[in-house]
Amino acid sequence: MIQDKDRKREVIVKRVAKELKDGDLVNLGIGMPTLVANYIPEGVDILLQSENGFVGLGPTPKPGEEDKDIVNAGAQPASHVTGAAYFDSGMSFAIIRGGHLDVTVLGALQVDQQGNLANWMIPGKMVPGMGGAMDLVVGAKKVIVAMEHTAKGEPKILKQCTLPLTAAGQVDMIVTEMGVLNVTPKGLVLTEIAPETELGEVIAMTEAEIIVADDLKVMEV
Amino acid sequence: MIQDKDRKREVIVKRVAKELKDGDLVNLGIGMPTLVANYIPEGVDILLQSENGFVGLGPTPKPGEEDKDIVNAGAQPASHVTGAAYFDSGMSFAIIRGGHLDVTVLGALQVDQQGNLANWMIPGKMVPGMGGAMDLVVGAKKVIVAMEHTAKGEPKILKQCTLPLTAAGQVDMIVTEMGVLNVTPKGLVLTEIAPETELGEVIAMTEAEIIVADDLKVMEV
Amino acid sequence: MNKTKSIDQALEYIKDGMTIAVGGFLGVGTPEKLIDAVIAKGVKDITLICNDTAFPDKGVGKWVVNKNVSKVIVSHIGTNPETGRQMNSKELIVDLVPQGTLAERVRAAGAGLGGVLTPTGIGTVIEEGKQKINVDGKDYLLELPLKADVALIKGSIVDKKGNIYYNKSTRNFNTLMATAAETVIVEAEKLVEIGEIDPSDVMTPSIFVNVIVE
Amino acid sequence: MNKTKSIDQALEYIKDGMTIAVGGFLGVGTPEKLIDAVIAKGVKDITLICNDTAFPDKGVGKWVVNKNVSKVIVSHIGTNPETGRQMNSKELIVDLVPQGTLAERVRAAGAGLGGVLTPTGIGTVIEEGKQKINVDGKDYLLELPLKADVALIKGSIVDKKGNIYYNKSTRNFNTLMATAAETVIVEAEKLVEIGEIDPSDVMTPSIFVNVIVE
Repeated sequence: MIQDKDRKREVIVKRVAKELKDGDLVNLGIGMPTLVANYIPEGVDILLQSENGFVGLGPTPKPGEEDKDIVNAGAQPASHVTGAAYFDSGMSFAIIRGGHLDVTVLGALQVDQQGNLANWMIPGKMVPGMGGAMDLVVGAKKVIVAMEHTAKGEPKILKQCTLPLTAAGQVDMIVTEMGVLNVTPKGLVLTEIAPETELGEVIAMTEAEIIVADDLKVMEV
Repeated sequence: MIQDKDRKREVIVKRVAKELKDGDLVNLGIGMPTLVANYIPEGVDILLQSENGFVGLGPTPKPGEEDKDIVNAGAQPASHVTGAAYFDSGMSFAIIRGGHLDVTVLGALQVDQQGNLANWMIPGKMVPGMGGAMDLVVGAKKVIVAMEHTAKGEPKILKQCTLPLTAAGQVDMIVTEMGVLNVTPKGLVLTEIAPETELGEVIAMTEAEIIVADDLKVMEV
Repeated sequence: MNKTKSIDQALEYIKDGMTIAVGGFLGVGTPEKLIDAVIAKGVKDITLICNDTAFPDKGVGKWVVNKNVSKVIVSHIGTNPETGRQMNSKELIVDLVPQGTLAERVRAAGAGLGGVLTPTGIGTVIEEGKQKINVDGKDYLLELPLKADVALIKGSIVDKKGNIYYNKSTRNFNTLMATAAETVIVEAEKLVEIGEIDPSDVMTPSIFVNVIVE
Repeated sequence: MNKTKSIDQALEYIKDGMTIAVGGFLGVGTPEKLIDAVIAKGVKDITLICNDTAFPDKGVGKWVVNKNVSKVIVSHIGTNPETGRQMNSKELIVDLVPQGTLAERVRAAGAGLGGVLTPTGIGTVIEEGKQKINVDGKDYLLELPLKADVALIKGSIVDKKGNIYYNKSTRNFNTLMATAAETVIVEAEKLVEIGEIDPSDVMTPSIFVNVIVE
């Protein structure tokens, strides 16, 4: 089981990056999902969507090279790649809701074996709001949850989410530092297990029921 | 009663032009309404909307000066004024339906004393389609019907339209070569009568009931 | 991903019986080369989504004359007498939709909306067969999304990634149609290198475009 | 019609208790001078429609800190801790709306639609109090229009007629808010003569704009 925080992140984002295909339009959530952009396989040309209003999000500009009119959805200085296009929030969410986004990668507070996702509030504690998450999860062709397997040692992958949902039954895949889980009509199928990790550990750290794939592989990261 | 065809048109479009106020956004229907643009009072600065996608429709270009990419809603060569703006059909009808159009001027096959309008089809005979007319009549703040008072000697202003409606109860004002009629909750009020025209003639040529305004004026044209 | 193809290659996406959305307003902003290629290929039984049926010798009007279409969903047919003739002789099904409603229905399909409520058509024959919904004391018609198998778009300037700029009044329905089809084919009046269109000037982002022809 | 006014003159349109829509995404594309002027005037009891409540020292976030608002209709408050504090202490009503739904509700108000059907929020608390409508076997929420008394917009380039061009990612909600208010006030980063913006590059046509400030 991987213990190092940085190594966990690296395993997760590297594995998620392998899901992206040439030509994909991808939205990466704020935080860890953003790092996926650093590991896109060679020969794979993707476009990143920024829900504040463009496709073709580029790398963070060097200090002193920021353009005040280009920020990402976290209001951080950003850039655009050659061939980018800007638009308004109406078009941005037409793209998201309309099924034009191939993949969205985002974090979760909880996710369950029905593919339910909770990531926008903890009643009475923390209510950041859903921002674009509800639309992203409903609209994207493929929804990948990228997160650490547990929070303070407690499972985040549950039989049934207890927090208010972001969307019902929309998650397709969960990638953590322990493995890769696919959401199927039968339940959660563990298709890959992380290096240095025992199957028993994954099962112990997951509240949801896990179906182990017949051809369980080791995550390539 | 005015008999000359050209004089009829002139009376109608000159009178309609007087309804336009400084700053108005106006849509002029194909045909006679288009001519209103030639009689805008001095000091009145209006913008014309063209439902194919711009505000700031300008005069017909001189032969040889046409731009193939600028046409009006009748596909005729057009121009734009300084300060014009182009957009798509979504925005064009957001403007129309959203109540941003001050005045729409259009012709009619029939109009009745409830403010119902019929101008898009004669079943079994002529079905050009409604184009933008249904949206224009529902969306514009003021709907002016500009037409000859009769068709082949038969009244067009009726107690109740018999042709399929373009919209129900949306017409505000009817301007013909015989006078000006306002649609009110009480019925059609004749507020102005054309020069060279007798009240008895107007009543005879109108199937709808006419309420004559106490302060009936002569149309200034 | 090279999206630039020959017209012949583009035609491979177009088959008999498809629903095809075409940009343009009375033929202005319509991809005439693609229109002609569909006629040359002899595609049959098209359901056409377009603002109008243009003129007998222009734009989608030529499809009506050449009997490529079996149904049209449009707001206006008055400029093409052949459409009216075929409608009256029951050779062609004509579904007339108010222009603003047509725009919203296509947009809804592209934007993942299940429908929109419009006041347009209330109290008219357009109501027939539609759900009426009252909001704050006012009646609206529920109008449903309208999606195509293929959209044929005309761009004034197109870059090789598929970003499109439409000049002046050629924009009309092109932006909407480009969002609401499985396959979007754009005919470029002028094809330029990626980056030559300022990203703020792009009117249809490349992500909607599958095939570019010149 | 001269729409160019001083900020003081523009402020005359803004009164206590109004619903005010403000452009911007986390403060980017927000008219900061107008924001500050509203604070200086001490306007109270504003219902704010905006994407978010920005940061305590930026954009509409300053209104939250200065207690100019009594209700916010936004998609996100996570970047402004003061919003969360006032919400928890019941000083401020926070109505959270999914971002895409917020965009469509504002657009619907501007476009004269009675509402739109969206799949977003189905199966969540967002369903509460809303009509659910099934179209072709899929459930949608009926989301209603959201209109303001005043919209405050930030334009990168504005001509003296009120045509607006937004640079890069400053566009966001500005175009939408500009269509959905009784009075629209734009703060021009750069004010130019009429005609200096190419008519095809205009993103908000002048017809929506009532007042221009610099």
